[in-house]
Amino acid sequence: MPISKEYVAKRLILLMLVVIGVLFITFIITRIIPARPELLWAGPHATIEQIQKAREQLNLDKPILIQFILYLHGFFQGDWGISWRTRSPVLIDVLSSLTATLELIIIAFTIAFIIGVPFGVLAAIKKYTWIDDVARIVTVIGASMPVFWLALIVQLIFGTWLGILPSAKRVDEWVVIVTGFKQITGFYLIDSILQGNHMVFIDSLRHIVLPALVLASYPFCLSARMTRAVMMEVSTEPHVRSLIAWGLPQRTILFKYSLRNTLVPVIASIGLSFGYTIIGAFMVELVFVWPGIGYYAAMSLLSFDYPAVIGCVLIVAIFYCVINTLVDIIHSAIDPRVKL
Amino acid sequence: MIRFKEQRIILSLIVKKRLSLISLLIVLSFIVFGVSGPFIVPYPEDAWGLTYNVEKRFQPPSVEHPFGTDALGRDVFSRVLLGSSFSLIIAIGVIGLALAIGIPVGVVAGYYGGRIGTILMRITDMFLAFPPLLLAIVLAATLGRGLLNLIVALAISWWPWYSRLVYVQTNTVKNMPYIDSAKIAGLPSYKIMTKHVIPNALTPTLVQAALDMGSAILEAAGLSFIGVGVKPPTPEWGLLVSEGWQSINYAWWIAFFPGLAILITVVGFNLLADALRESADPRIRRTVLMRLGIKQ
Amino acid sequence: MNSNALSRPLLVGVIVVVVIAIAVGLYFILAPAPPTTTPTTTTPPSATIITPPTTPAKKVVVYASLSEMTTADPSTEFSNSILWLCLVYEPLLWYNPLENKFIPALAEKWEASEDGLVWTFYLRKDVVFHDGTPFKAEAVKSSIERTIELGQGAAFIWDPVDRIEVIDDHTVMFILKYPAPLDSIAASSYGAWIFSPNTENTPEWFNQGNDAGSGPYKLVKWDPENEVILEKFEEWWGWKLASYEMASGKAPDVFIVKIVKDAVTQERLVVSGDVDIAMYVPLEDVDRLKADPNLHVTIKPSFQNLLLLINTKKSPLDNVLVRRAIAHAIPYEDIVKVARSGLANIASGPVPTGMFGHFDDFRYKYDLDEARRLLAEAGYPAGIDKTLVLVYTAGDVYEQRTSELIAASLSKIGIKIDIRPMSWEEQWALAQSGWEDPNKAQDLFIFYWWPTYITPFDFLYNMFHSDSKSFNLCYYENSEFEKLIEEAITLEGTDEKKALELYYQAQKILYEDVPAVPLWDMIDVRVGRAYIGNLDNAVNPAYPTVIFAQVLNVEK
Amino acid sequence: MNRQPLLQIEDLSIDYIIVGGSIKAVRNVSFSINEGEVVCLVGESGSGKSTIGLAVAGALPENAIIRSGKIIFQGKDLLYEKSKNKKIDNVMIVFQDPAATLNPLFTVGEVISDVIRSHLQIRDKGEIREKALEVFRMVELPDPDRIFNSYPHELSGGMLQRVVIAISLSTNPKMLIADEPTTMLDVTLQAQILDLLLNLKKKLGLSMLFITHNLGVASEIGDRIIVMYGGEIVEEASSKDLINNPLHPYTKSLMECIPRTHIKHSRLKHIPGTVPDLRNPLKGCIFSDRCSEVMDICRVVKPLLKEYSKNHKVACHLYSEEEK
Amino acid sequence: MPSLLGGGEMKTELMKIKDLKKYFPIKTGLFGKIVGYVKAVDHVTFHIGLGEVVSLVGESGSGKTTIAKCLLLLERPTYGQILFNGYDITQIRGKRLKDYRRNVQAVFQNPFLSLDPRMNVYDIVSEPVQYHMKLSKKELYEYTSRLLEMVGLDQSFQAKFPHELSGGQAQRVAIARAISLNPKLVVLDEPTSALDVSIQAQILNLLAELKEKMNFSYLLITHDLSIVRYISDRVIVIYLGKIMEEGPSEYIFSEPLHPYTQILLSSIPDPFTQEVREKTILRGEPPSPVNPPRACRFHTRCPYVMDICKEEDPAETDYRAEHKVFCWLYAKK
Repeated sequence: MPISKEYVAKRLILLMLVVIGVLFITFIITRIIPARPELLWAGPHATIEQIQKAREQLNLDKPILIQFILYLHGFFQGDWGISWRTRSPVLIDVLSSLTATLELIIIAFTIAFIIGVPFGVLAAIKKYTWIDDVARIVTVIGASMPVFWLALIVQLIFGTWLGILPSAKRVDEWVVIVTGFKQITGFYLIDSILQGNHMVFIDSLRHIVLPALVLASYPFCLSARMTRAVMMEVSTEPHVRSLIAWGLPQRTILFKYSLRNTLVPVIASIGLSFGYTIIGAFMVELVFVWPGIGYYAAMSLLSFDYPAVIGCVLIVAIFYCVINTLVDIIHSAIDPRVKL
Repeated sequence: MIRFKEQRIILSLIVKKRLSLISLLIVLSFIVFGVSGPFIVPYPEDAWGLTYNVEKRFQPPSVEHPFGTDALGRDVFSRVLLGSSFSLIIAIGVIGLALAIGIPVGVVAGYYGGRIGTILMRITDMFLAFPPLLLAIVLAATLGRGLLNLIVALAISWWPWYSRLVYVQTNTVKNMPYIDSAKIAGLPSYKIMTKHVIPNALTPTLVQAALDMGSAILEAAGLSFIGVGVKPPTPEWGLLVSEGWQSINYAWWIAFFPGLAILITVVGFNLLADALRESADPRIRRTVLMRLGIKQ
Repeated sequence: MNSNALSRPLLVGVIVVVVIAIAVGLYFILAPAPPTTTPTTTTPPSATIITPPTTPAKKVVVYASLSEMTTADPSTEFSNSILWLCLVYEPLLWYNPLENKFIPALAEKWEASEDGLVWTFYLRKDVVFHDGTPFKAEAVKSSIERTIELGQGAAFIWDPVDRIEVIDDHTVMFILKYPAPLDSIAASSYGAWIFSPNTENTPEWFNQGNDAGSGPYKLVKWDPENEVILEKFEEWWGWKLASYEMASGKAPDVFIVKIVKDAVTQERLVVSGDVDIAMYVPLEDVDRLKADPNLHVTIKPSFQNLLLLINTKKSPLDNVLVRRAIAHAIPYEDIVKVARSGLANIASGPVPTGMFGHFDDFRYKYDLDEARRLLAEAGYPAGIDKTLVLVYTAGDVYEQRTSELIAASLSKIGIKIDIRPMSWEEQWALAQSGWEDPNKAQDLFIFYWWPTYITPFDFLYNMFHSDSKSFNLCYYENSEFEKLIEEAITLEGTDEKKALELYYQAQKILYEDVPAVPLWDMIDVRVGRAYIGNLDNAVNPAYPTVIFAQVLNVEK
Repeated sequence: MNRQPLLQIEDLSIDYIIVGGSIKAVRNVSFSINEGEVVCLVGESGSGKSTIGLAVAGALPENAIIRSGKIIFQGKDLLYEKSKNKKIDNVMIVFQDPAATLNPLFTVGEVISDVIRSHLQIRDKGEIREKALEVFRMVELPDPDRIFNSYPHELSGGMLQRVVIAISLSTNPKMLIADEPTTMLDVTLQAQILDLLLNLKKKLGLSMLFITHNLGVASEIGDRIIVMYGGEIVEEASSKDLINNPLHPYTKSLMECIPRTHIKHSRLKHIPGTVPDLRNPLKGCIFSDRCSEVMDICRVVKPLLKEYSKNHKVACHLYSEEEK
Repeated sequence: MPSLLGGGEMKTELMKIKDLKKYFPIKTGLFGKIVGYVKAVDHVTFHIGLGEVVSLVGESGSGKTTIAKCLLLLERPTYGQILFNGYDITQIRGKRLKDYRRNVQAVFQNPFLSLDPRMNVYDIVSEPVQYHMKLSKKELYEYTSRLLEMVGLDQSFQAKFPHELSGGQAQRVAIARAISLNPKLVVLDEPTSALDVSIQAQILNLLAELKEKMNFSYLLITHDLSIVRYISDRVIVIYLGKIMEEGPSEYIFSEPLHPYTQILLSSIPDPFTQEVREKTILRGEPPSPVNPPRACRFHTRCPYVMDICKEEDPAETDYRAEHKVFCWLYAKK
């Protein structure tokens, strides 16, 4: 997997451009469209003088370009602004809610791809059987599912009607206090293992099951469908037919050769589905009261807390960019024709 | 053994055909309901949210109200039915607007290339760097709630996909021998562009766009659910689910049926896409192909 | 054909793996742990799964709040943080509006001069702040002066105060510019907190999660987005008193305010026992919850009310007849049924039911014929051809339902309404523009009000006085009305009867002028687990959304 | 012919299942190949020649169904063996497009190692590599070490085809199926590959089923030529016989179609019409609708492949009457 | 039957290609820096006579298609002149270009790719006519029908779309379109290599027939020497962007001079001459056009290579009238 310096430079420059571009677009949207941000900042009881002071604080008295440059300047020094809603630094807010989302997304993605890819493979090699037909129907339904609705239904069934799984929050406060659980990494499952805290581990596992499954539904169906479709395409390609003709064992053909060919587009789709999944996470977090970035962003949006909104958009965009880079690197590792 | 295998293959082909038929049926009925919705709703006042009925609140599904009634005593069935009209408007609006921006950008960048093309595509890439929908959410929230704002917000986050697709297609078509043969016939550039490049480059995009209507409905519903979409009492499906959420423990049907309507409609579009081309999520697939430099 | 040979084992393998995974998952997730719970515990069904350790457990009470916390500065905070400020900080007095009596807090006794201009408070002696500083009169002076100086939030309540004099360590005297009910002011829900003078006392310091209070609970975790954790302050003077109505021997050791932003989830959590008290539940479910033996539902009037503010400066609403027509075209009963499931009183004037200054004579009659007649008289026999814009705060289901009902009903008399959900900030910014150009602003505004301290003046001044640019979003100006309430407030501390009469006259003017249509006065519902005793007394309409944790009897 | 042929195909029929029917790609084909013999299957596109090659190699696409017939190789029925999932070591295949034949994600060495490992049961890596390098040298590949570690995209077309041949030879097969191995190559490279294959045949005594559409190539490499049209064999003869004395009208006209480098033509013959529709093949002779010498019987009765002279078979009514 | 070969007499020159050069830049990196050139065509000079059939023969990568593209003005040459009727056309635009287009047409390798899939046969064939000649609807219809008739397609084909045609039929449509403006020169870029043998013969016959009737010049670009022999008057053999040998096809086939031509000829499998020929097999692969060998480009693979071949480019040697060869073996020194 040769990665050239040029590629690294290119990616870094690209990341920089994306960050500035995203900042620029979001900044423009959020500064131009709401008529008077200083009113929001100064709060409902502000006097005229306070509003004027707010204008100065927010640099609103300066030309828009200067405002943007000042913002950029602060941004690269780690000053992402102060949330108008919580009055705490956006960077801290964003990072603290990010771990909750990551825990959810990582679990969802793991479920999705660990089950999804083999499921797709199975459907592909069982082409022309009921397994394939069922897989086709199940995955098309899953990929068309409005995730927020699924969340509601699942919550209703398992949380309210059956009452077997908790349907909100990350962990029971009571357990946290009783066991003296401390956050270290912010990932409850990891933290509880690190502390040998059996109760918190099980409790947070119980809490994460429903949201993670709901969130996993889309990437799962996507990866299964993608795998199935690509696998079928690959299996008709001459380089696979030739291996069959040369009498290699089917196991080798399937799991060594075809699978690697299949993984190239499948992994690319993982990167892209990340984008959809994070938006899915917005809704799932909203329904399951999961204190993640999606929840934070939704709340910030609804109360026009623009520094927070820009922060959220940015962190998500950076993540998206990083994931895409990762996909490129994995791609180049799999495919020797791709030189980075 | 042989006979069995043959029958399995034939059966599978039939299932495939059946599914395409079903999908066609779903999509057609969605369009029919969407167009005729306002004229055939059993309780038009309920559907438009112009009335309420205190006595009829939270009635479970019955013959009179097949989907039950909501918190204001309105017929959920009527609202879901009329919702198909709004979903249709949103889908057509979003896709249409996105195409209206995306096609010129893609065609110009693809056909003329050069510096203008590069600049246009870099701008497109910048928009594509946003995770899908995030931009739409921010825009929709900033513009304020409303049908038109929702459509604009979604279209703005959507057009770069089309412009990229059209760009790739235009580039492919531009290098096809039949374009050479048109050049050799001496046709002027504008004629080649209008008669050969655009029709050939756009057909796949337009088919794709038609199939994307399912996704547009899904994403619009998501935005409405978050609370940045249409405003009440518009019977948009996402908003209906969101309203039903308030009383889901008490009256599950209010949120259930509109969600089911979304699901069925989107399944219809996706199955149709499957039937037209063996595909995963069309949105994902086309970008994967673009990334990998494979032409469709 | 040959694919069978390979894929059969593969299929079996996949199935086996999935089955094992599901089995293990189910075991972990569903299998009840060995019941080592103490026998007295009445744990909810799902809570049995988690076993508390046998060591003497702390009593933890989780209270689900609908909105996130705002700021932590006791001088300037004027919003949701009241929820825990009431537990961490103390004022000089508490007020119980339902019995119309004051409860001593940091002040043991107080007295006012005849003319109502000089108020003397005698302070409690054995009080220490959480930082260890003993409480003295100087703290009262410095706290209130800081609040006045910062001039934010509810600082306006101290407007009558000319100066504060420290008589001795435990006596403090307020000299007023004009007569005012300083006892009410000192019991205000905002801006009346006393805090330690030894702390840094900067907004930043407070917002980092520090507290300088003297109350029964200390702030130990400040995560305004998600949760606020309070821990019992063992040295609080109230625990030591033999009988004090604001303290209980079985108060929780830890009190957690958990932000749960929707009522459905709150309901689910309180039913499952994941939270102990829910602030809001879907009102349709209240009857069902009442029947649940594991729960206790507290229903109390609240001094929060909902009004429809009318833009009195914009045509056609500048015509009083049109406003009256609207007032008669609103289905008050239906709104209360639909929006609040009956858990509200139909409003009569802007002062809420049960409060001092409320009169029952100001209800409009729902009468569409009368409304049509008025509209015709105003010159609109066929209805109004302009669509009126009604704004409400997005996400509030009560406001939403109320708005939809109003819109549906007004359409019957030919008034078309465009309902616009907005964020509060956006809504308020739009409304502010009305003072510059009323035509740019909304036509109708769905608006909640609740008092800072308990006086009708708070309602009447803020919403209808032309000096109150922030909240007079009817843009209403009436000098006669303004004179009446200005006089009434000065008399409140000394001549209650006369004050009441003036308030009556003022509200009569509003009734006729219809700058706003009061819709309903809220009845609060709090749902607690059954083992949370004395919940009824932990709720006080003067301090909305607060649960006075120190009075709870937790039987857990 | 007292010896048992190496490969014997009996009454082979293959269909492809498609939506709304099936393509009857190969119908009742029988022929045999002796040890050390090169037999060429010649035909235009759609004649079914490649399908037969794939069937022998056991690499038919999934929607193909073998309706009838046997493929007997060294006395064993390959179809039966395949269905029992046994490996067939002694038949290997070379495809048309060498660039597409090799998986782009794997080095040449990985593929050949896997082939050697699974066929020769060699476990030792060094030994496998030795074997691979040996066959590389056998096909005259320069710098075998470098090629072993190369990816397909790093090699040119001619080299790739040699690699593919090397892979096919690595299992010491008795028989090689070559499916249009030179079609994608330039003439000079085609000559190289043909030369190589002929050398290998001589050196290793390899039998070959060589599939091509080019009669010139066929005559150059084949001992025997089988002409196929529309999924059926129309003529079968030794190369010389066939070139010098073609019997079937199709073979004749095919021959006349070919422009010749060494003779100047004024006009080329051509066959009117288009290839037959194999979803509904003609009832009588499959060539009857394009044949210049068509008779009434041709449209009704299907002519059988019959011996016309020694080692020269033809399926045409023109000859059946005369002979009998 | 008159021979296609007009005999040895000098023909009126229709087109003259002088010193044609086409380099394609290779760009790389973030900023598209040019790191080298693909030297597709390097100083090529030849001519095409009126009514003459000239074949450009070479293997893949020899630059023959690039020459065709330059001639068709699909690519503008890097250097050199293309004289058509005495005018240099390399930089023409506007009306002159339109005139030129009318006179120079082309048929490409894959008919399915060179026909717009969204147009029916009638539209495809009538499109150039419509643009270049102002005909009434009826006239256009008649004209088009006549064209289709000429290529052997009847009325029923007019409404069909390319995907409904067989390969041979589609190529006929392409030919009809190419001849619709009655051009002076038709460039045939591998016109039969995508077709089956029986169909190939049909198309070649058609082309020969049309030439007889209309007296076009053909520039045939192909790697298949057998069809060259059949149709062309003169053959130009090209290797790695340079001409190796040029001469009347009689001579090239009966007495090839250049070693490369000889090898090329001997490589063609011919069913009828199999036993007599002694084959020369060319070893190795053609070098890359990015870094072509210095001096004589064939020296790396030439069986008769001499020292001078590696040092100096061979000059043009006129072996006999119209038969030129670029090889040191024949240099008159």
